Amino acid sequence: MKSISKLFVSSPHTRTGLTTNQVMRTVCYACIPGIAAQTYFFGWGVIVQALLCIIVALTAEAIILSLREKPVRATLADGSAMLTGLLIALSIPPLAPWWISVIGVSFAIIIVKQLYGGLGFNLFNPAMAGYVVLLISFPVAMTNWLPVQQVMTYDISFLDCVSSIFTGFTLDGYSVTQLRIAVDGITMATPLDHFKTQIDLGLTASEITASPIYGDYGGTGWEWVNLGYLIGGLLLLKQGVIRWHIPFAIIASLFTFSLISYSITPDLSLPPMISLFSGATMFAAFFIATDPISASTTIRGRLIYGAIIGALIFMIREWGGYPDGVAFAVLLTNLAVPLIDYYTKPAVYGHKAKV
Amino acid sequence: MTEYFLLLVSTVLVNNFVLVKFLGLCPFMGVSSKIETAIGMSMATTFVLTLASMSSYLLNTYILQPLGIEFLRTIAFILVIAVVVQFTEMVVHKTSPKLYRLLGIFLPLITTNCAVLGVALLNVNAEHNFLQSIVYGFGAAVGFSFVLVLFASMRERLAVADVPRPFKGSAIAMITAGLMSLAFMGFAGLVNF
Amino acid sequence: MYVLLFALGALIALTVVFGAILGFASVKFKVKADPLVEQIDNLLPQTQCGQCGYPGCKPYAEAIANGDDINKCPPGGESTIKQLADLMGVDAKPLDSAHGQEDVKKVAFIREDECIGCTKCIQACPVDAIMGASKVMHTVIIDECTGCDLCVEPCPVDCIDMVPLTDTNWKWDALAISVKNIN
Amino acid sequence: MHSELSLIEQVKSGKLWDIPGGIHPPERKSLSNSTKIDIIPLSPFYYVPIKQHIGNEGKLLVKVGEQVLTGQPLTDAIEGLSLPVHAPTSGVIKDITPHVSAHPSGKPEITIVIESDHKDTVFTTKPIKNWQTSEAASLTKHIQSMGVAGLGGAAFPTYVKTNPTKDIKLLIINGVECEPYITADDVLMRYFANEITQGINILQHMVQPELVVIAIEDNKPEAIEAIKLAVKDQDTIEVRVIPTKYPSGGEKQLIEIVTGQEVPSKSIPADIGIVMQNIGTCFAIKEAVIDGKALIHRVVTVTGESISRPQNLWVKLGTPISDLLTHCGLVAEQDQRLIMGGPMMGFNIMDTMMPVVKSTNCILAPSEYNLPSFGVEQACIRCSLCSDACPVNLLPQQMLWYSKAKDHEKLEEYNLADCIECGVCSYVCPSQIPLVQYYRSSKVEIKQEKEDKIKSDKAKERFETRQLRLERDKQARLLKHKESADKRKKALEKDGNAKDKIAAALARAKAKKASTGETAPISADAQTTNTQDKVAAAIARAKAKKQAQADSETTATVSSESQDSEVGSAEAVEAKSAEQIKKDKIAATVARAKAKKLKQAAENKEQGESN
Repeated sequence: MKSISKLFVSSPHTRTGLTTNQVMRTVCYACIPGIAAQTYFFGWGVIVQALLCIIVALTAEAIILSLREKPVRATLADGSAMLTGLLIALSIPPLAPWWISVIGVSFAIIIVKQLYGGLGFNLFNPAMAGYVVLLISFPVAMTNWLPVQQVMTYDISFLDCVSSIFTGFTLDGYSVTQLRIAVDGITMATPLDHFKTQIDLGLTASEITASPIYGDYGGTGWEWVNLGYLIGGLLLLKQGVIRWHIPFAIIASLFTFSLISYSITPDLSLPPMISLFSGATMFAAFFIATDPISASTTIRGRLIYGAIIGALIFMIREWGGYPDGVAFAVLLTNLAVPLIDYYTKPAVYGHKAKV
Repeated sequence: MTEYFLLLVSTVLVNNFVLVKFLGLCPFMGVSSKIETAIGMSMATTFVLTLASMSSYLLNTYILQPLGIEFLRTIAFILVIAVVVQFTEMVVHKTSPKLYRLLGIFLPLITTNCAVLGVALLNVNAEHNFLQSIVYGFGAAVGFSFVLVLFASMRERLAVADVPRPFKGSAIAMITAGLMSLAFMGFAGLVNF
Repeated sequence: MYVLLFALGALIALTVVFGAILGFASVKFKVKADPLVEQIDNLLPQTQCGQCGYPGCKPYAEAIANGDDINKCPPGGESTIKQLADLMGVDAKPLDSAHGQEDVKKVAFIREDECIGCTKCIQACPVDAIMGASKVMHTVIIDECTGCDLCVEPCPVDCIDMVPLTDTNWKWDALAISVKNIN
Repeated sequence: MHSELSLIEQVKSGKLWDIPGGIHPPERKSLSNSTKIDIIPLSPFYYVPIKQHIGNEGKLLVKVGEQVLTGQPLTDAIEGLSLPVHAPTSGVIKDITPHVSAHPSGKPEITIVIESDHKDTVFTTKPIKNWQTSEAASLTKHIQSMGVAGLGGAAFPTYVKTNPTKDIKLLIINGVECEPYITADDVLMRYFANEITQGINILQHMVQPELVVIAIEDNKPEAIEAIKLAVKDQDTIEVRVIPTKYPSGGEKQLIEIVTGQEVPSKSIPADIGIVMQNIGTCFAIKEAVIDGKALIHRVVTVTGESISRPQNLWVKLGTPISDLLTHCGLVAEQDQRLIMGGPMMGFNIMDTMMPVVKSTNCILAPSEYNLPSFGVEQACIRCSLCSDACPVNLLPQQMLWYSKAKDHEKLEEYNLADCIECGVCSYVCPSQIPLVQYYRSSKVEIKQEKEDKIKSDKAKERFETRQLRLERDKQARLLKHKESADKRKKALEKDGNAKDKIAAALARAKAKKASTGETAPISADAQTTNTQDKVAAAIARAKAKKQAQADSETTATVSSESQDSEVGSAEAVEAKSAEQIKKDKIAATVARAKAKKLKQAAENKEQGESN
């Protein structure tokens, strides 16, 4: 007979299979459809950025952990740093210079995550805080989105991307600005950016959306990217990694506000479908806002949290100074999370019925 | 009407006194460790700010300007503010001793809250009329209260977080305030006022 | 010149008006002494041991209300300091070791065969937790004893011991968790 | 709000409610429920803890060396919540000693050790055959004397529940048994449905409910069948099949499922007209009343993948677990875990000499593969799986924060006290945080804090009363002094000799100057002298002690203090009173504390050096 365990443990004596590491890894895997679509439309830069960001994230986390004298290997294995890196990589323009990624990811990991105590303690979504810092500090580089590959003048290879990210020029010596000249010789912007500038120039919505950068129901290419993230998000839902409340609330609230606005001023507002399938809407709804640490935890709280994000995205896109308000919306709502949680505590058993 | 509404939105969100104009940071850092205290402070400050911007407008328009003694503006405003604060302190002391103690030194310190004098002076600079002054003062106060309460609720969570020792306490609170300010930049351009 | 007079006049007038308002308010909103001492006293452990340098908990509470340090109470330990810090709105600081250290809870125990019945300990006990009369053996009422230590010194025959109080509540010994972590 | 009538009507309609959260862990009940209930052979020794229930232990009736018979009471119930225990078999009392208890802590408790004589001679107790016509009070007394306790897990004395002070509308019989692995109630229902029904009828007679509902989870079809058959002629008893979900078997949870009502926080079910009894308890009531048998045995499931013959057994209370494991064939793996109770709420057995008690329903020896234990605790990522699964709508993730921060105020705000410790939150936690453990320690800490608070309030009251008394005494003494002084004055005046007076005064003054206590002429000063002496003695003693400790710093402090005191006493102040003495004492205490600390420090240092 072998030994009897003398270890004192409190009940329960068992648990389910899903671990935190698996949760993080599953989220990374669920990004794959979106990444695939993004790579297809925006080139290999996406993959290069993803690798770069993940490496930076892991390095930054490892340095801070060793400074804090915490177990490095075990903590890195939880996958949270990798996920943060990946999410930032997917948010920034694929051909953004390498130092942009390094600054953004380091800020996210060091300031926003580790200074608050590491995994589980951060109040803000690290990826979005990192992104916002970049957006505010380097507005030009951060809005340098390439047009979708299919309308580009130049074909760029994997090595072109690597070269462009690290030196600023492709192997053939083109700069990113040159690459952005599309087939018809006009500098291409993202659909949301384009819409904003054109509206300011006095065009009506229907005139603007006639441009080739808008597809059937979203921006050209962007609609597929969003669809990819939607599929990935549904997979996460099915796996039980995220709950439906937050994505649903975001999409519903954004759609409702767009619809109202569109039905009142159809000439000045983005059509609701384009709103949903452009920019980072789906990415935010399923992958960013659902970050459990910085999101609300009660059921009512999650619905409120999502609804506020949706409303803020709409507000910033419609009236604000930035074309895509996703990152700001998430950060702003992160601010309110402790308050939301505080006021949406569910009624505990035995406290409802006051006889 | 729209104009006043936009002025309000602008002062609350876009030109938030704390996070964008960086006024009133002392009570923002000092009275934000508990939600209840923060709410109390918010109410006291709202009261003081609105009243102070109103009375300073009256003082400026009906006493200082007709007499041509605008150079006394700062000293006169401070006088008004001090009186309003003192008055508020007495009221709070009477009505809510608990809040009075929780606010402690910060209640009299509203006097030196630069947001208060800031509102009064900015009102003059922007040549707001009476109603605008009130809305501006009130908006500033609401913006202050809004971020103060949010900040307090976040700090309650921070209190139990595993923050590295050098960053514990005020340091991490400052960083949080910075990140809040970062988030508020999202409102930039929302209302052009 | 006139401007100067105006300015002076205006300032004086303002001061008078505002002074009147404040004067009125101070009468109207007069407040009696605040119940802070009571609240502080409620947080103190009431051992009445005097290790803080005051004769009992109430006097220390008064002293705190008047600005004394909050870290002079060893029986209360860190938790009391934390609560006091919350109440007073100041930062918690570590226990002032000049006043002793936090210790396990103890009660006095009289070795009864050695007791000569001098009643000195009875006079020393701040909470009347020792029973006995002159020339007869004394005993400690354990439930009433606060473990303040004040009876040990006066005893001429050193028959009083401070024995650690066994915890009645088992605390689900959290040790096991840390054991798990190491593995 | 529903009226009580509609409550019964609603229950009768067969409607079921749902509880929030809950989980579906693998059941693994088929391991042990396929065979009949076996009887374990007699053990050589039985260990009967005298307290096996919630409440007070009884008064011992037996002595070491005494011969006892099977079912003979070993203790007698005393005042308050109390139950007797009975001898599980006949034999000799070997010892009455602390022995490892059937408690998570394993803390030794007073246990009666019986050496079996292997005859199992029965102690005859009178059954109550005519229970239908008996008074409820006498039945209650009988059930108490037979030691019947709730066999569901908490072992709450049954006689309290059979004697409710409130009007009871609904009696729920709990046959849910929602914990994985355990099948004790399942097999009991299968093979003893009629006996259980008799027990229920006795309960009906005693409690007089309008309706009885027997709730059974739908994963026990055979048991449902058997019970339905047994109660088919009784129209006041309904069998309610409820969906399988953990923790449906919790008392409050089952009430919510069956009635849709919640037992208000800090209340008991009887407050809303409901009483709940466990299946096993019904059987024990039947045995106690109809057969006159005390509660000395119960069904225990011995199961788990490391048990070669998992089964249900009739086990005599007091049987050491090692005998059960030997009987069922434990094949231990490395670091084999043994659990008393189920995997969700049971506790691990660290000593196999732990006896089976009234609340023991299962001995579980799981394999690591089938019942993975907890790994390294990771950071909480606030995924809120726990709050989604919590059957009482708590927010475990918040409570974890505050438990770690020891913020008891917040914990109470988040209703920690309402946690039923079902373990669902820890079960679903992806970060493998032993949440329940945190809550349990916090609960105890809060309890301790409250007890301390009560104690300190009492101390405060006593202190203040004492202060008042001292003050009063002082006033009285002063008054007395004044009176006697007046008297003296008058007496002197009577003498009318002014010269004498002056001479006396001069003499007194001289005496004072000389500062010799003995010359103090008047009786009023005697006390002062006495006090002075005392103080001097105390100081001398303190000095001696301090010097003995040979600590220069401390000595310095004390001697300076004593100098002060001497100056004080030279002035022969009458008010060298209690207050002054007290101050001195306090100073002495502080000094002592300091000295102790220094000594300790020195010791530590020595140790450090010697290391």
